[in-house]
Amino acid sequence: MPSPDALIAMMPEHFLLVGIIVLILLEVVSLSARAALWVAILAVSAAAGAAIFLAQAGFAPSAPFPGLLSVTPAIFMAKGALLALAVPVLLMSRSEFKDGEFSILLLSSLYGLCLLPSSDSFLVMFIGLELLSVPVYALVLLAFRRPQSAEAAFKYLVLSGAASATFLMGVSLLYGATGSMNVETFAQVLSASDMMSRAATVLIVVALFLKAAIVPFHAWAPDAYEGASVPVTAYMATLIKGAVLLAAVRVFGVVNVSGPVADLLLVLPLVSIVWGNLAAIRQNSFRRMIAYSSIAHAGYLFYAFLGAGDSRQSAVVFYVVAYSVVNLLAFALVPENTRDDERDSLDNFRGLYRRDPLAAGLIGIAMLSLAGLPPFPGFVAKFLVFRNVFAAGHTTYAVLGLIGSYIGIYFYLRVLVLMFMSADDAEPAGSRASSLARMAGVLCIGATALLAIMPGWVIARF
Amino acid sequence: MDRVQFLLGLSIALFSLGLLGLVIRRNALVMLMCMELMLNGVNLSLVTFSQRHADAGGAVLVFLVFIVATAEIALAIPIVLLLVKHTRSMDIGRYTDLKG
Amino acid sequence: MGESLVLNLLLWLPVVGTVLLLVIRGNASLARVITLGVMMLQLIMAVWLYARFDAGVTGLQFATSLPWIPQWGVSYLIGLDGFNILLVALTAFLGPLVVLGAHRSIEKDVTLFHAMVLLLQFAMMGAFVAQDLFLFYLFWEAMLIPMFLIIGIWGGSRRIYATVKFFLYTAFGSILMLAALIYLVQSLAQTGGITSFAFADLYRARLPLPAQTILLGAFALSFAIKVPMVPLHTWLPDAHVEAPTAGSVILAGVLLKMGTYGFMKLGFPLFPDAARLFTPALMTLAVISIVYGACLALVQTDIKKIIAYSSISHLGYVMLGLLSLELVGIQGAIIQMVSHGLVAAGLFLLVGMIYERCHTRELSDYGGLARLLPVFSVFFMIFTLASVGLPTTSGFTGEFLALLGAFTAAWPLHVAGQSYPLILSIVAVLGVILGALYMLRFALTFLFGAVNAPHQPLSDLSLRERGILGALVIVIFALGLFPDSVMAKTENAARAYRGLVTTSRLPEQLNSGPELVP
Amino acid sequence: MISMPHALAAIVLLPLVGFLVNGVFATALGGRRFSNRLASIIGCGIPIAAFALTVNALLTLQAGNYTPLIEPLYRWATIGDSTFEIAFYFDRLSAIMTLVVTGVGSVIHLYSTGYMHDDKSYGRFFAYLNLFLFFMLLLVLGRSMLVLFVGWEGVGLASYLLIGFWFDDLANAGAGKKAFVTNRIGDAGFLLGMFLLYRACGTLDMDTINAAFMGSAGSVPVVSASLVGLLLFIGATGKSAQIPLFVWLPDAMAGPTPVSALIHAATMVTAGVYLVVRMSGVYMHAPDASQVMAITGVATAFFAATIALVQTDIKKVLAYSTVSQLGFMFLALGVGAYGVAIFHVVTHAFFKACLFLGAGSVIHALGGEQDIRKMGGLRTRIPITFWTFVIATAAIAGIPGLAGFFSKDEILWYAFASSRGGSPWLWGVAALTALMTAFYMFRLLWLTFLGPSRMEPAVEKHVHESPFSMTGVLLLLAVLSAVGGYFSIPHFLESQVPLPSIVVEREHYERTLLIVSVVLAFAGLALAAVMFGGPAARPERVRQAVLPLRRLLSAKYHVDELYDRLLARPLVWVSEHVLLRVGDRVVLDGILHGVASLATRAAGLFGRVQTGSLHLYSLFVMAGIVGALVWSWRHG
Amino acid sequence: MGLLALVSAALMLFLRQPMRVALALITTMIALGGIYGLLGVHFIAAFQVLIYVGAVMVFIVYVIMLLELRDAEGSRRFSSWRIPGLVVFGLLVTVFGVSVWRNGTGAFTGGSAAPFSLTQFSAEFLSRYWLVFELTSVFLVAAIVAALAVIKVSRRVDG
Repeated sequence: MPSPDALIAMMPEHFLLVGIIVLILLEVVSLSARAALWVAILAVSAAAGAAIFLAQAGFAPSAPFPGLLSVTPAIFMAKGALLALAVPVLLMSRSEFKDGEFSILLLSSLYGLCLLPSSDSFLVMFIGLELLSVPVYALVLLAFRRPQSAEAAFKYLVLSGAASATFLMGVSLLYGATGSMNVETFAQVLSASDMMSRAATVLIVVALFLKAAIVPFHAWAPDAYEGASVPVTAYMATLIKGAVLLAAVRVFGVVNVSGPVADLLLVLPLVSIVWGNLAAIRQNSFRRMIAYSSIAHAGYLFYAFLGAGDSRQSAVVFYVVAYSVVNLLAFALVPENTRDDERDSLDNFRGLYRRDPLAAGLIGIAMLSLAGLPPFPGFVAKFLVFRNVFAAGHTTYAVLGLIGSYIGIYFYLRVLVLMFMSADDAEPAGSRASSLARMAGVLCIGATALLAIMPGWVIARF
Repeated sequence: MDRVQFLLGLSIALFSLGLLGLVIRRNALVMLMCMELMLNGVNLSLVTFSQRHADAGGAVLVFLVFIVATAEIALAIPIVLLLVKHTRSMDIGRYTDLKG
Repeated sequence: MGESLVLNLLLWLPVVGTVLLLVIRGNASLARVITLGVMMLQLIMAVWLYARFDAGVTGLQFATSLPWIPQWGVSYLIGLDGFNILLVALTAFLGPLVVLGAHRSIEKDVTLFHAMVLLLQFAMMGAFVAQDLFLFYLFWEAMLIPMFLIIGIWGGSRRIYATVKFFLYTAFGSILMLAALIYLVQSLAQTGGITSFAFADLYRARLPLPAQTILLGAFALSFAIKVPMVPLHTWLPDAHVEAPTAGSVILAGVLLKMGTYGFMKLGFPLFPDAARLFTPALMTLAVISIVYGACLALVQTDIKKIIAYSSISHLGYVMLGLLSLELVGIQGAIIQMVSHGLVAAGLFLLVGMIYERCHTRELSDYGGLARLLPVFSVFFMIFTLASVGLPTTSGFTGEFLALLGAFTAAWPLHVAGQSYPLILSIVAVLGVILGALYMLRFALTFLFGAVNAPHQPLSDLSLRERGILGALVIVIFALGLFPDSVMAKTENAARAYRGLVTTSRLPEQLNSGPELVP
Repeated sequence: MISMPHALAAIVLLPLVGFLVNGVFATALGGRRFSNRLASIIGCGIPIAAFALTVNALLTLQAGNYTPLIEPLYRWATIGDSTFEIAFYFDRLSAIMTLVVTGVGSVIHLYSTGYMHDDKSYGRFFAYLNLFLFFMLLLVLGRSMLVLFVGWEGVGLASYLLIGFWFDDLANAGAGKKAFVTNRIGDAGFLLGMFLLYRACGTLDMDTINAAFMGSAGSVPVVSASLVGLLLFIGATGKSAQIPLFVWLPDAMAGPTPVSALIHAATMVTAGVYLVVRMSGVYMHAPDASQVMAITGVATAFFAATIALVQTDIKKVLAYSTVSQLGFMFLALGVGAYGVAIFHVVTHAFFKACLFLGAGSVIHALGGEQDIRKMGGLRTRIPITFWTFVIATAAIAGIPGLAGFFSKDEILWYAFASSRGGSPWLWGVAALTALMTAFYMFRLLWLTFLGPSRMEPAVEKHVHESPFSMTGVLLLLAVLSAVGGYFSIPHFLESQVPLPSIVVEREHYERTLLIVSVVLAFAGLALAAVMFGGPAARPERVRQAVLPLRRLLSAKYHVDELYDRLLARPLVWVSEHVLLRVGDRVVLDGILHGVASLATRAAGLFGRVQTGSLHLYSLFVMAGIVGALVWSWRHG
Repeated sequence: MGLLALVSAALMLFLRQPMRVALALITTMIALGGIYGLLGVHFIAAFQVLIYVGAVMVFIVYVIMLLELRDAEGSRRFSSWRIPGLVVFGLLVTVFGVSVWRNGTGAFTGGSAAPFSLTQFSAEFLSRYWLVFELTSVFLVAAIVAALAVIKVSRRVDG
């Protein structure tokens, strides 16, 4: 039955699975939480390393799981990059989670993440999506430092469930129209004219929009992000979004988008960009602000679909990585506070430069990068996306999108103003990010520097 | 009316009713049940098409949906309990602490 | 190869300095020494490059070209040519002066401040030496960040408003420029078949007039904000007033030149047909800037605002010279850029020095400083007169040649029956009167009359301050008296610029648009 | 005659060295005895040396049979095909001007050592004076208009600094600023004229331009000479205080008196005249511009003279007199008598310098008093000053035999008879002005020196004759005022700038006119004697009789107020209320803030949509699905 | 059978008591099970009844009974968005219906193939889809851990 190829093809997943099992065992014998964290990091690093190694080795088996799962070096690279991003998340979770469940759930979710970019069949993709999100419902309220966490989890669960149902409905209609569960059918019927397959594509896209929080399907995101704890929000804002986008890349394949779906991909992301950036202006909660920012970034990400199909994956992966790295950087260095809502409040950043110059500097870099300003990687990513949009000939939308991105600069600057320029010298005591989180920050800044200095090299790898 | 068409219509109606339930019902448990209704609607169409194409894929997906639905409920119920514990109400309309 | 290494070193030295500063952390005097050292080294290298710069060569010198993002045709391409040699020299020259000038005024977060100054220096230098549009844009935008922090952290009471306004205003222009440059590169790739961001390649792009117009509009908006041209100028007075002295000096000295440099290096040469089409409109704006800036400088009560508005006026002359497309005017514009950099820097330094002593910027709080601070007053007078454009100072060289160019270009049109450019250039000449009016009003209230200054007794300028200003004065007079050797370095660039802008680059079959400027 | 390289450059640069040395010492060692002595030596030595060098250069010129000496110094700029060369040019005209500048300059420097003796900014004063000399020499020796312009602006700067020399009083510094700005208005015209010439001739070298216009260099430039002439004349009106830009000169009397003598009487203000003569090649082809110049000149002469009639400040009378005399010079230029204008420049330099310095001596004697109503009876107290003043007054009034007589008479004659725009009515107005000149000058003489003393007792006690450094200079200048007219400058210059021909039918009026002008001079004298020689009630009666006119004159025709109302205030008002308040703050910043608040409001709206209600969120989803599906129908 | 499912589903939305809603849902599910049975996929019908009615709904009913006592107050049934909700629902059904009805493919026509049996399904499930099976197990593990984690949290909140 399973050939060695099949075994190797799922190597990253296997590492994760091993990690999950070891963690569960550890949990059962209730060994120290510290060990659990390191096991998780080890597992994730091994998985990421395996993925990257396989990508570098050019491992491309022919159909290890015919019709269900396939891998190419590019897919391995994407997996590897995203898995590597999970390391900082784990590192920064230390301060919030004292026991091992977090790691188990995170690893399970990552397992789902790994399935998405290589799924050939909607069956696998559906499992991947569910595996990605179900543990997160639990993660959202896992820290439970305030009652709103439950509210957040419930909202997330219900709308995510609705997204799953919508996705299934779309898949079902597609199945009805073509008789196949293969993801490629989506791309094939994109330009079809019959109503049912058209409805099917629209429903699938809507479901992806829902998961990625595109206006008007975004409403769960700010609430869920705010209710969750810092590492979980970081995870949701970066990896989950990235995974959903990878799924979308998988679904769209390499065809150039046209027809009604292209319209959706033009209009709704644009609305998201503007809406997200505007709504973020008045936020006073850091996580909520990032949520709106992530809505806007989801907009940019879907813009990337408009370009030539063959460069889509590298564009999306690069954007996701650039965006995630700096987002994680910001989250890693959010100063500690005993009260979660105070930690979250932007006032917590007031005068941060005086208290913790490193954190202020790195968060500042993160904010500027999120704003898409050079020379930070966010700019290259933005450039990449808009270059594709221009190349596809959607000049007006590209310009509007850029102007929308301009709106966002203001609220990112606001964070900088608070950190560096507020005269408030009364400093809350002992409020620095934990040392592990700082380590995560350092990892992220290293990655940021790499992305900033050698974007060409990195893109060539994706 | 064609049978497939009828079943498909029914499936869509169930799906839409479920979605409508999410919009208009305030009780958290009822909302969960409406989610189940949506999934049931999807299942119906999947089974129909699976039959129509004589392909096991649809049926497998239905099977997966069963499992996922169960898991979601299993996860959702404790969350609802937690919510109720805190606000002593099943009314989702009251859970609006997170906004803006 | 060895020589181009010097340019690279010149560019990257500030980054090294920043890293050093971050490593030592906290020791203020060491930070000053390191920064000053870096700046001095940079100056030495710039002088060396300037001396070695061969005026006879048309293309790039000391060039480095490395592929950077080969997928998009982006390369790390830097080099010196006649366009940037003077501005690089100016930037390097002002660097040490800024550091020295900030010696006493910055007491808070000294290390961070110097790190920001170094980064700013890096970005400005980079924008000047970049010969690749992507690289240029990178530096162009990167400049905003340290400046944002410099104004925002060490600025005056309304610093946050000012710095956010500065940032958002300039960023708005940049975002449109980004759109335009992507479009430009795309269309070059589609029509010309080369994917490249190198200026030299982009100069070959052929675009139909509507496209040129829109793209020029986007570039011009970005550059005009930076210059700034009326009506896009309102960020400048606020930024200047709130910025610390060093910030003002850099802003006026170098940053504003970015706008005019952009027009000269990119805006007009990239879209020559649109540029010629819009010459009357842009000239109008330039002249409005001259007059408007002067009028507003006349009624300001804040001494920094006077200089700020005077900058608007002075850069109007630069635009006028560039738009004249006469060699004389172009050369004048280049000299005027440098001259304004020196003069405005000097004035801001002087204002900073007096502000350190008196802690007020209200003009009415001062009077009779010539009695109290003779040396200060002498310097002040020299810079004022240079700003007025008195002969023998650099201000005269720039203004005179720019106006001469504008006039020379406008006269034949007038003879041909099109008098509008001539009227504009006459108004610009009349702007010279306003220049004298506001600067002398400033000097009158400031230096003369009954002695009136808060915080008496005042100590006159220290040796350090005299040194800073003396260096500037020497260069100002050198440019005023002996501009020839300087202009020889830029002559080829001026020719190249004129050649690029006057040659139509419409797609082949449409190559018969009306020639607006002979 | 000593031949040396860069002789002309040495003339020009010597004062610059003086300025630098004095400037550095004055500021570095401010006020010490030693520095004062050094300042005197350098300050006076340099102009004298320059004078000597000039004489030497003149001898060289003479030896070279008056072929102009051209001495390139360096190349200022080369741009494309055009070069801007810094070169000096020495011909008869420059020689005269340079001699006047360095000569009168030297004596005034000497005078200043006495006059400024007790001033605490002694060194600074000499530094400025040397600076002035430097620029003035640059102006008269420059070959290119560019160099001329450098000097032109430079003397303006020196004038600005010297008018505001006692800057503790804001009014003095304000007067300096006014002078500078008014000059700048003229300079704008100058610049435009220069641009036009550059465009037309491709060079700024004045000899080349003249040659081009005279047609000796092949083709005549394709540009209207009148336009160029007018533009340059605008420049000249600024520098030489003609209508409409004369307003700065009376105010410029705020400077120390030697400054008034040197800059605002003898040299700088005649730069406009020099410019026109220098560009005579253009003006000869610009009848319209010449016409304008003549009319402006005569009008200025007339109006300034009327104002001078009623001034009570000793220096103001002289200032308006200067304006008036400059008007005469422009009248001469307007009718093409360039040499005559220069002749008047020279004689005027002598007698007006003498007058100013005499006035300075009076002021010095009276401890700063300048109001002639508070003088009188000084004849015996300061005799040398008195007698020199008498000679100079007689000279300016046109008493025969003295310098002013010759030059003024020639101007009147050419105004009447020149074939280039001379006309009887020009002569009429000019003659009337000459009468007034004689009258107000003798009025001044009478009120100051003759009659009973009206001095305040405290002042009267201290009245003393000035030191020799001052009186000696006065004597020298008085001699020059007396004999200066016997050297016929028009004749000397004729080979370079020919005099206009005389309209034939007016030729025989020459003797008549000569007599008329002599009569006029004496009539003025007599009138003044009658009015002010008798009891004080007599002028009072006249005053009452023409009260409205007198008021108008005292107020200087309200020109200052007019300019203030018409130009200065509207400019400030528009800048302040329209451009700053409305333009910058309301419109531009308003739009900006409007956009910003729009964004904030939109943000608020989006925030309100996010009510936290899961039902609403679901509704969004539902509506979104509907919308997306409907949208997908669009593609048929 | 279909109509029964539809009616009881509609009823779900309008019944006040959660318990009755649950009963309506059970009715719907059983009706669907019947439909599956009629379609010939008996094993899915069985699963439907076993998993949904037997497990999920029992769980829900249990919770309802648990909470019914505390949630005694007559809270309102409908959210404030019922009117727009209904309107959009109408639109949704219309749009959906039209989309599906007016399709051009032959999805609905043509004779139905032979219904496949449980053995057939099982064979395929374990051969072609064995990976899905494996993944499902991973999913179940994750779900169990998640549920346990949530329960642990609620226990912690209690204690």
